[in-house]
Amino acid sequence: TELSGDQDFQLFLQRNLEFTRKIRGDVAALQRVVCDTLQLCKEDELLLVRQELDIAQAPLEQCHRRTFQAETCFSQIRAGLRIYGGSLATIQALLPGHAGLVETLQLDMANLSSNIQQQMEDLGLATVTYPPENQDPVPTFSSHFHHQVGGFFILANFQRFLETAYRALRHLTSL
Amino acid sequence: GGTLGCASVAVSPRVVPLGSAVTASCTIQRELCHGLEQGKVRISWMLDNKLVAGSQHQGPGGTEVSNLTLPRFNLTQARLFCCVEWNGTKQRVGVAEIRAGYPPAKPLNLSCVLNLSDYGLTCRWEQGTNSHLPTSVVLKCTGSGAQAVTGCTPRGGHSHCTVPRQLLQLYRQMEIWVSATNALGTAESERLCIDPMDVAKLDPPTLQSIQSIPFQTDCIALAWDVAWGTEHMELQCELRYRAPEDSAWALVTGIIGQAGSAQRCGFLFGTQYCFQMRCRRSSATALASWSEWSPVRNYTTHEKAPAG
Amino acid sequence: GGTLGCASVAVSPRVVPLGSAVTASCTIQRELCHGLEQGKVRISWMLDNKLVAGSQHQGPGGTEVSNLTLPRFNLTQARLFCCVEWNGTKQRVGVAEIRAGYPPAKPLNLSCVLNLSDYGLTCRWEQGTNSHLPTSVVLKCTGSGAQAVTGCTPRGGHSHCTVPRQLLQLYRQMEIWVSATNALGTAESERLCIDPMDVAKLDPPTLQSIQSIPFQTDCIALAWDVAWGTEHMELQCELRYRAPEDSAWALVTGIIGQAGSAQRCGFLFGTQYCFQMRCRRSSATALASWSEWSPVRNYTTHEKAPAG
Repeated sequence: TELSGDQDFQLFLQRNLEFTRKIRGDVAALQRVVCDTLQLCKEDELLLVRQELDIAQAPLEQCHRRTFQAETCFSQIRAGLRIYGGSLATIQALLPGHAGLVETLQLDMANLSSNIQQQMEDLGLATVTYPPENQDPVPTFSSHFHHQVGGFFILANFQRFLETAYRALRHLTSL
Repeated sequence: GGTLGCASVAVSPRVVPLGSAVTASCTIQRELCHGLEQGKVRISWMLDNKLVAGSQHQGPGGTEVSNLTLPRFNLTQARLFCCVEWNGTKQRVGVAEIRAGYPPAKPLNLSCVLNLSDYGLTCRWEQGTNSHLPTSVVLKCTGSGAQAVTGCTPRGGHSHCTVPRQLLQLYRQMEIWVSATNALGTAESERLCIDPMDVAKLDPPTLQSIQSIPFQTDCIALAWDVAWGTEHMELQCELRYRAPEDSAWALVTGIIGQAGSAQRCGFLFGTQYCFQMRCRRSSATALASWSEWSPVRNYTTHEKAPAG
Repeated sequence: GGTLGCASVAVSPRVVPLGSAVTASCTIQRELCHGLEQGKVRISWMLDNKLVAGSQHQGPGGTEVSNLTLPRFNLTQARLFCCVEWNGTKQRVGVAEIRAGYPPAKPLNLSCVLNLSDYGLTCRWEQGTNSHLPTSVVLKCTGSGAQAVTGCTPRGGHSHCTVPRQLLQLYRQMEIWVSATNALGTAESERLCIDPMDVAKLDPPTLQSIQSIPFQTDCIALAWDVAWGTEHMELQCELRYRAPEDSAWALVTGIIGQAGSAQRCGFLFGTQYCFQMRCRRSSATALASWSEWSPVRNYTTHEKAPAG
């Protein structure tokens, strides 16, 4: 579908590019908290422990330039937002003092996902409606340290996910 | 309403438009009124403390009934007592509360501002004339397609309230309106169709440094920080400056907020200027308001070296 | 302890007096560490981000163990990481949190005031030096013979809190003290033994009227109301007055609050005086504090008629 000419679609992209930048800023803020309070700052110091952990990762290959497909890319972004929205519960348990920032992040992610869903419907694309409550099981860890390292990698993976999603949305502005 | 035993007072309607008619009836079941067994039952009425005359007749089953019509009820609130004569005194034996007023006025001039520190959307409106009746006012909002929910309820007769972040849909059009309801009807304001981000109230940027650019140019370099919490936004900023003796500000528009620095020429040498800056979201529609002007920052340009 | 799997870190004790020694051990069960199967296991330690050296030896069941002693631990809080070399990088595989500080200081200068509007007893104290450790502070109180209960808990590090009316024993001696507890011990303040009523903070009386007594006397009559909520109390009040040019106040003590009026002579004629009054419970011990002085009330005494 010819997208870039559509005025509403451009406004949707402008708005949600800014929204994604906001979410990335909030995730970076949480990463700084994990570094400052838990002294977990560098990924390459935690690779060994990561092998013992089962950390959710959300696929985004439909959003990469080579295999770019708008409809499935949107759906993968929404699916990923849902996975990371659920695993933020892990972060909330780790950083009780920052529950507000985590809640803001979850609200923003839910809004971004429903903004994308609304836009897909406006474009006549097929969409998935998720139940409001996220039933995915919250991951458990065999030790407090594993829980902390798990939290570190959830944020690192989510930041990478957002960078890819951001590039996909920016790519759409030029289509 | 009224006491079911000795006397029962019925009023309809209980709430009336101010100035319209009210009819009431009082039924006395003599055998249920201790002490009223003998003599004639004489029913009378008191509106709060004012005597009002009704017509009396025998009702079914030996009851005595009095009817009363108040042609133009122009009190906003009153208690209508049914009384009977007893031992030479007037006894209040039943009561009904009557209220009068107007349907709620249509709330006007609804406007909202998003507070970036807690992402609460504070909306204000004008309530219009007082309806004199208990009126419940709520702010309604709905994301497109979503079901309308109560965003917030103004406290104690105020005409503003704040929709919490949890009920907002950021970066997408929402419909927001005020609904006022009382016993005589409901009135709704115009619907505001906005993306809450478009009415975000920005704090001003902070001018960090101002320096003359060397080698005797009449140019200066400015550096600024955008307000906390707006780093992710595309901002459009304006700079204004003037020397004390200038009457008007010189205005520089179309500055990209994220750039963080800019240059400007055409300044007099050895002159003190004061500078201010303000920003707003560039993607926002006309609705978006400018931040306040930043605090003034003074700077004196360097002296021009004597030629040759 | 740290991870039960690949690495397990043990520290004792977890909370130490500042400057004392801390010993730690890290046990690596090589077969449980994916990727560590080959080569020599080299264990190292990081205190937050600072490398610290430990000694390594073979432990039971093919494990590798490293012991570490930090002779004088003078950080109030740190995370001690156990690390192993892997693919040329230092991998953090286990952690233990260490805290250091002092036992809580004895809370000092405990004083309380009863607020007569809600009969809450607000107590204040000085916390003393910071123990650097999570310290729980509670205000304890007990009526004579009764079991000690927690009266209130200061919020967010404040050193005051208010015991609600429900926990108070009025008109009887109560024991009140502050108790501070952290991992290194407990400290209690002196015990305040008071009847809450004795520390009631009274609002000042209100001077209602001041008049010269007729027939050319140099006396005046004063009338006052005691503060709302103190009508049932026996109050002992003081009056002070002075003319603008006087340097010091004249003080009248021992006035019975409930009397509501008094006379006083010795005033100059045709002179403006300003008057103030304050009260306290007469049955209260030395602890009882005076109310503030009432707002000033000015009065000009009448002129003396020319003699004969």
